[in-house]
Amino acid sequence: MKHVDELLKDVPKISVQKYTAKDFQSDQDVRWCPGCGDYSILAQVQRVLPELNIPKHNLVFVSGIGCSSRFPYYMDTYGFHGIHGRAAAIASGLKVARPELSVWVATGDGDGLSIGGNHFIHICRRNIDVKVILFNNQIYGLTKGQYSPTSEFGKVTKSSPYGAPDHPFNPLLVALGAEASFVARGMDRDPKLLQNIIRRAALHKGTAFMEVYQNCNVFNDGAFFTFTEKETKDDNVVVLEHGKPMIFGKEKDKGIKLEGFTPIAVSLKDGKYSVNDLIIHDEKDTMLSFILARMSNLPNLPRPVGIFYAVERQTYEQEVARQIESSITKLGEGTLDKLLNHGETWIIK
Amino acid sequence: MKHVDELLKDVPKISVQKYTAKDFQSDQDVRWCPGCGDYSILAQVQRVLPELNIPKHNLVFVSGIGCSSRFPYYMDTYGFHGIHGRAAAIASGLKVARPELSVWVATGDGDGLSIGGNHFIHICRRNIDVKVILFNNQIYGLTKGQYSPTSEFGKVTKSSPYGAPDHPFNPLLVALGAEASFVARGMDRDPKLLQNIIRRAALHKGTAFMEVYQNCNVFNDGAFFTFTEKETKDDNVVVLEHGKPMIFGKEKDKGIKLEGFTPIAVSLKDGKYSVNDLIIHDEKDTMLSFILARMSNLPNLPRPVGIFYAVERQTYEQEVARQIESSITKLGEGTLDKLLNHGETWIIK
Amino acid sequence: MAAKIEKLDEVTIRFAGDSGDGMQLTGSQFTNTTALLGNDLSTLPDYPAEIRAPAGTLFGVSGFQIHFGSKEISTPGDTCDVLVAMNPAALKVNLRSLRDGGIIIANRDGFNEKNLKLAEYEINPLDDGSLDKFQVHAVDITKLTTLAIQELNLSTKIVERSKNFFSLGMMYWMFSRPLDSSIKWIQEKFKKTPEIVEANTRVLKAGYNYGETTEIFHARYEVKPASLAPGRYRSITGNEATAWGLIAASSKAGLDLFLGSYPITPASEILHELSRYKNFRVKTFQAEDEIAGIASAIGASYGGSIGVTTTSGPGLALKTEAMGLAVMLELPLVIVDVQRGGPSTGLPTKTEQADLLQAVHGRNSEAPIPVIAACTPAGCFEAAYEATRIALKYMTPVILLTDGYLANGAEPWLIPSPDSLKEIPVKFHTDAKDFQPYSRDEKTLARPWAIPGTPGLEHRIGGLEKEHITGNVSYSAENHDFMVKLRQHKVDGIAEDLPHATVDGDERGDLLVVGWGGTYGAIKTAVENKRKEGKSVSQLHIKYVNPFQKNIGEILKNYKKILVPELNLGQLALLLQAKYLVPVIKLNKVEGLPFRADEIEKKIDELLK
Amino acid sequence: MAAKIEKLDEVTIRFAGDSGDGMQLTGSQFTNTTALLGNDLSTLPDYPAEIRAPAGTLFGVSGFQIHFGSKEISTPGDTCDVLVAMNPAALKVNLRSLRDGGIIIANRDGFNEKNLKLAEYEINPLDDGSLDKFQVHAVDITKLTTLAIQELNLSTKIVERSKNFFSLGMMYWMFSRPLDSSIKWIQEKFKKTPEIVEANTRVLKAGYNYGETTEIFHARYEVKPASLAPGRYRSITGNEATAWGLIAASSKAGLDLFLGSYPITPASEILHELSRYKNFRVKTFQAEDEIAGIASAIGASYGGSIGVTTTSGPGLALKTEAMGLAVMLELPLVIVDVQRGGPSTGLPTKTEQADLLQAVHGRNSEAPIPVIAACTPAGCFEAAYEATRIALKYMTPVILLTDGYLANGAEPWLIPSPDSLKEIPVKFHTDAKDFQPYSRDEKTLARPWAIPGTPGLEHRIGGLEKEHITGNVSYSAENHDFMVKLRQHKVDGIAEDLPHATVDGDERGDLLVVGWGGTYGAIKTAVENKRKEGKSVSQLHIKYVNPFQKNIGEILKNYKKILVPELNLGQLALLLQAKYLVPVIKLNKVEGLPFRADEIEKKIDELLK
Ligand SMILES: Cc1ncc(C[n+]2csc(CCOP(=O)(O)OP(=O)(O)O)c2C)c(N)n1
Ligand SMILES: Cc1ncc(C[n+]2csc(CCOP(=O)(O)OP(=O)(O)O)c2C)c(N)n1
Ligand code: SF4
Ligand code: SF4
Ligand SMILES: [Mg+2]
Ligand SMILES: [Mg+2]
Repeated sequence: MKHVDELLKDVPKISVQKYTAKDFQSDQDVRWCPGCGDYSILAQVQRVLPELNIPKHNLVFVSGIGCSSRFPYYMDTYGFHGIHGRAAAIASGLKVARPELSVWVATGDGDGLSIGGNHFIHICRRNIDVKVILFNNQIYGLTKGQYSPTSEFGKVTKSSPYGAPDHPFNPLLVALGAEASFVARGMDRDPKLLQNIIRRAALHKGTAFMEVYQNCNVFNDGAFFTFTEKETKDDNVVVLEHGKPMIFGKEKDKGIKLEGFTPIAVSLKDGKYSVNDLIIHDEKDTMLSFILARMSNLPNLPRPVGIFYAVERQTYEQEVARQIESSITKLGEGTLDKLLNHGETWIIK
Repeated sequence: MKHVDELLKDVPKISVQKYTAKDFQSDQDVRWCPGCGDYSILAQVQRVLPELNIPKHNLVFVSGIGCSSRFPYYMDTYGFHGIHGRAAAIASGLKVARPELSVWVATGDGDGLSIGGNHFIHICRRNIDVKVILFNNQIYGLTKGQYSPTSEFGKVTKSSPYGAPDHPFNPLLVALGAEASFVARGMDRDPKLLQNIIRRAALHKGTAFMEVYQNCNVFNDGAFFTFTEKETKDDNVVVLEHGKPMIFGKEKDKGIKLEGFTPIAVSLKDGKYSVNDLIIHDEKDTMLSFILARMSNLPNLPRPVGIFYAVERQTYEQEVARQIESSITKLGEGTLDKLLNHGETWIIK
Repeated sequence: MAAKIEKLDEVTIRFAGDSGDGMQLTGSQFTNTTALLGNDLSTLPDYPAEIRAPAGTLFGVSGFQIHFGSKEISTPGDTCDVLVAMNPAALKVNLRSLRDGGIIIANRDGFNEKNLKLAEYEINPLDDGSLDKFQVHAVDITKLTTLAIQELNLSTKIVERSKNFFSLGMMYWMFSRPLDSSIKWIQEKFKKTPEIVEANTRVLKAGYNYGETTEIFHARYEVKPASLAPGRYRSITGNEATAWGLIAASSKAGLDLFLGSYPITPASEILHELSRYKNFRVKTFQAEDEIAGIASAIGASYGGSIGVTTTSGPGLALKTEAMGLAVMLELPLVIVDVQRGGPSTGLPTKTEQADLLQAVHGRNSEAPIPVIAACTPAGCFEAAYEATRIALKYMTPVILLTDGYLANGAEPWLIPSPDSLKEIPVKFHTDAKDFQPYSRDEKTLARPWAIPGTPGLEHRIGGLEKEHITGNVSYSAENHDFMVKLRQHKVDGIAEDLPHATVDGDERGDLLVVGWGGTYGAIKTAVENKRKEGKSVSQLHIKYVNPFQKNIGEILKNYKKILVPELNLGQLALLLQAKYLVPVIKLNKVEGLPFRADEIEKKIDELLK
Repeated sequence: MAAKIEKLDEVTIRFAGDSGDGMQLTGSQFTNTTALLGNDLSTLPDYPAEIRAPAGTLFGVSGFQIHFGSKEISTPGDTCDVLVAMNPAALKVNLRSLRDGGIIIANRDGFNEKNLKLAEYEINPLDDGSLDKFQVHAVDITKLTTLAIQELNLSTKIVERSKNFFSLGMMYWMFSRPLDSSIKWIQEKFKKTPEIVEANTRVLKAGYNYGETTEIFHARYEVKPASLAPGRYRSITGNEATAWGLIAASSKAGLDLFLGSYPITPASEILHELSRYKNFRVKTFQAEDEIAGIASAIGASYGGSIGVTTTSGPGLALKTEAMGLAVMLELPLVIVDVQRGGPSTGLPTKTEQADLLQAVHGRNSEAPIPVIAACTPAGCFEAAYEATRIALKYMTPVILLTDGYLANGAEPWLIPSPDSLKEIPVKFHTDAKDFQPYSRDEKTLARPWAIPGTPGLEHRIGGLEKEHITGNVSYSAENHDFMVKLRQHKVDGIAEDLPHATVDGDERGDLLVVGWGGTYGAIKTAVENKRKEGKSVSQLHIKYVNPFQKNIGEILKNYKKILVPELNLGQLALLLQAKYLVPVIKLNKVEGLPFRADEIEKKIDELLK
């Protein structure tokens, strides 16, 4: 049986040139609403990709359905706009079939966590090396404004005129509960941070989950402004940096410290606490990642962003490949003759 | 519009008699394999129910498909054997429609966590007051022995002759990641503990998740023997008790202590550690519940069983009912006339 | 100086602009005012799949067509008489629907260089004579709007958003409509922002006055009220009517309504609408996916509510396994499919009729489900009501098919009196004596509905084959054969309950045009037009697609030819041929748009020449 | 003392016992040995939905029937000649399939009081004369087994589990079969537990010797080898054959095979089988559900593998939305549906043919997919191969229908030479010049397969309507109409590629029996029997259900009557009537069991009298 490489052997190999962001812009008109946060996410991906030196033709963006899921159309790579909620499953098949490709998923809070929740937790546990960007705008954009599984309790939307009765998911906790090996949170309006996350995710071997706060200026405008706007941002966001203490505030004068397992915000100004009292972020600490992820559920705390968790563990497709190789080593490459004639047969004359 | 109560008003109310376990045995032959762990789970449920004084006719058991999902047939209550993976969704609809019923789900590791994973995490986050018993035998029983999402990595089964390439779910972590308000683990072979868990779950207001280790003696015999058999049990299991230190061992001479966020097993015999060093279990401590749930993923630790987590938070159906009542208070009970004639109308003569 | 007023029987207007231009709003305001005046009318919104596609682009054009008159109106109009085009893209996309000699009202300010380029015009069509066969009025709408409210000192964004009210005002003037209903609406809608109320009201009036004062319009028109049956009316869309039909049935039956649904275009408005009626004890459960939508509805039905689930084609596909469960359980359930363009994601905001075979055949094994189709926007009320009635009477899931055109289209609706609605008697089984969950009503073959909470009736149901009478699991070969046939028989037997189908036109003749669903208006118009010409053509519109009414076969025999126009590749045609073995002629169009009457007329001509 | 040896042309034996009694194993051992002897044969396993239902109960009975002979064998046999009954329940459940005068071999030890009660016998049927019309041999199998291995000192559980080998040994003796193949199998299977090898071998021999030494059996039989075509044979079940057909196609095409699947009875064995062939680079992905199964397969196809997904009815229902996506994407994909009893969970371990309409029509909108049906267990190989070939050649999803009977049934199979298999030429598109993802091959209308990893062909596909040639998203009305019709046309066009259908029997006549799928053998036997009686009856068996082969309509015209026997309520009948407008007579049985030939014969007699 020929392997894909062989089938493509006549194709002239293009030497990997130095790409620019522009090289990743497809010829399709971008059809998001003017002002939509999706534009920034697209831009950051296009900015980071050139650094990675992955040949364009080895990149695939897979998506489901939603505004965010239009993403692949705008990337000048291979792109697959799937059906609602199934991007992770499609991407799983593709990556297992073709481990040499760099496979990315663009999904929304509805696509990825409502209808697609099951595929999402399963890709996390399997640790298939797919990079999942979840555009969290806490609303169903494409269907014009129903609440989503990340919308806050009591949110008034078209489908919840009296307020959403659902307690929302914390996407990071869901991913961690499913034992994702890479978990991060970025924001459309913090390009640098987002680029950094995308870069790290790209380099991670295994499922890399990125929640991105994304403003839907039509149906849920300002949902994250506390965390993204200049005036409020510094006091309401704490950026996680591996090995560094959790400091935040306009003046860098506040920090996060643990009381038991509960993070609390403390001032570094009044001399009661110093940097030494603060949590030192450790991307490899599973339990810390849970604590930090849960901070969004707790009052009076800044919102952590950045890379919460990043550990390496075997990927699903590596094990599949290993089994195949070891079987071939043991039994030899399968042939049609072998298949048809192995085991018990008899001859009639 | 009449409410169900009214429709049933002519039905003579049966005074709640004292039930015995036998009252909950239906007239259907139990068709599990002889020796299957399912029998014990059935027995414990039947034993606990009489204590709860819930009229039999207000109890409903809903299930999906699998050996375990045959459960409702054997209960002399209302029973609903659904389709594969959908029990949580069916039960959600039933409970929201009829909050006065006591609704239970019987599901398997395949039914509840493979095909039904999405409904499972969503019922947890919504905190619909349904009691979910997940029969975890780490195998697909009814379809004759394929590996399940809780089967250990490398497990050889009919569908994984070279070993399962998947990293398994830790069901408790999944539930906690989805913010379930009650999370427990029991075992088929520890009837007392299981009864206690069932009792507590029944009293809990909100989604109550119970993972039960269940021996499938046909396709996965002995999967949990280390934790259930007399010789090994005491040294490999630690029973969680709220407010009590985590002690285990045949001689009650070992305990669990935290090092950072990492639980370690220590001996209480050599004088190095005392009971005071041990974790005091607290069912209300979210982070502790994560730490304890994750213990199953770590080597050299006994397996915690019992109630990991139990906190009260508003249920979905309470909020739905509140919205309805408040709307009726404000607008009056809806009538057909009101419906048809509200808003803009005009008359043609 | 007032222009002269001409009388017209019917007019079709199309408002077109960017997705952000508020054309849907403008259209529905014009619709409401027109309805209040007593015209008959029919509307067709037509918008892109993008929420707010980039301004000025061809694919971002959003349109709203309204056909109204002093006579009976059955379609949104084949061609339009007036086209309001807010930019070049809107003109380009919609010009083909304007009749020769029709009026174009163009927002000249929108025809700037950038927009012309986006619309792929080399030269400004307002200037190059290419529109000579139309009456073109280029109005500086943006500028005039700005002027009208400059003293309010509002942001350009708000000014931009007001300009559709200028167009609306002009149209109100041109067709002699009063402003008050729209002004009331503005006041209500924007009551939290008085400056917007002021701005929009001023702009609306400015548009009206512009017509009144300037002389650029040669004529003004009057469309007298239609001679509609007397009574109280309201304007209603198909999705609203569907929601209301369900609530009405729930009210009549005295049961709570439970909707388990997952949003999907073009069905979402049913969810939105139902979620508002909390004081009717309607419970809406926005599920995590379509499967949970139907599964929760089945759970609610099991509990004694009227379980409903609403969706569109791709969602229906996901529900099929659970539909089979409902068949086996024999619980009442209403499944609403608002059909849209497919396959797969297809054309999500466009209309189509191609889910018929999925509805009738799309389940594993023999899983018969009655299928009902609504024919007009307001008719969705009756269809939803009837679907619910059948579901409850026969203890069966029922599929209601509507489509994107019906869902979004509006028409005046003579409000029925609550008493005129068929009774829906429902009795839960409560008698524990000899209770058998799969015993049956002799006539309907319905099994008893014994809901949890009823003492003494504890029993178990599920998706495995049921033993006749007892409902126990049964693997018996004979029982299975019997039950499969019984379930089919029960559904087939519903035909006994249905009124005979009736033909519009002669009872026999040269040609029968057979349709179903949203094509009703177009076929009706076409057949009536041809009958006026003396052609021997009649119309049969099928509301009950499964089972067919008992006399359908008889009717088909009475015509020399049978034409079946469908917005699919011939799905009703297939069912008719399979069942009645009569050859039918198919007319199929799958463009995401409703039939125009003239397309059907052309085919009729062809067949009768 | 050897009994006399009678020669027989054909025999049917049924092994029946508790689910735990190993009847499936006994049956398949007998099958293998019989196949090796050169008999033609056909088998029918029949087991309960419970894994190991409580011992002794009626619903816990597991059966295995084998029909073998020196002549061509097409069905597992209408009635059996020998019934091996390990307990009273097994006797009771299976007695009706035993012919008058047939042989019963009963395990007398199993007919104890408890078991008699469980089987609802008041008196022991072995003693009350009720079996007088049969030849009853009551053998103390349990006791004899115990004696045979008592010196090995094994647990009673192991002894219990060995007793089926005693029955097998007796049958080997009775039908003059050698023991060596089974002994070899025992040695292989239990190689890790030598004591079990020893026990089973001893018991097997004891059973054989029991026949040889005792005089209770009056006769011994010989069934000579059938005159099968010369060549190398193997015994194969339908599920194995399906798996192998897929691997063979992958091998011929030079592409990797990717299976995305979720276990479900009776399809799981295809997953099991494929998961073994790692050295063929077959990748099996046991997905979290059916949707992920097909979605992952589509992902793999997109990546250049042969994507396959396998399931049964309820699973197919779940896959329908994704099937629509595959239609829009025009990627190769093989969807295998091993049909089982429904609706809903139905009779999960039983056979049925009722997913045909779901396969053909069960998707939202117009989403045509070719459908192929396998006719015999071994025929699944060719059908799976052909399905894959078509999927690759036409860039389309293809549905392969098999059923529970074919899946579990076994027959001897003449191993094809690899060269005799049709070529499957596949070329990925690699030329970046003027690449257009939705350009088409002139003849097949297939679009190019341009897989990720190919430089310069970066492009985007998805479920929204595609523009002809470019594959860009298009909301154009005309394009949509064109594309809907083009997709239909492409699938219809596959008929050009298919061999003409051929009739078995006369080319015209009184009656044509038209079937599809697993009913092949029963219809063939019935038609041949009736032809021998001189009746004018022929057989047409349809392998390509969508599109039909081009000459089907012609063929139907040549017969006075058309009979369509189906294990459903008339699904092929519906399609034939719809398409060819010929009336057909239906013969429907939905018992979870295959047709018996005599059921069809009876109907033929009725129609031809
Ligand atoms: C099977 C199916 N169900 C429902 C839909 C309708 N639908 C499309 S996108 C969407 C949700 C979009 O929300 P999200 O994933 O948050 O994306 P966003 O538009 O907010 O970026 C829904 C419900 C669909 N296309 N297919
Ligand atoms: C839609 C659908 N897919 C697949 C199946 C087949 N199936 C039945 S039960 C089952 C898994 C059972 O495993 P689990 O839930 O762990 O239950 P257990 O039998 O082990 O108690 C599967 C795959 C089905 N019945 N329906
Ligand atoms: S609707 Fe919201 S999420 Fe969608 S494109 Fe517009 S702004 Fe972005
Ligand atoms: S197969 Fe396993 S889980 Fe199922 S009934 Fe038998 S022992 Fe229990
Ligand atoms: Mg969103
Ligand atoms: Mg299991």
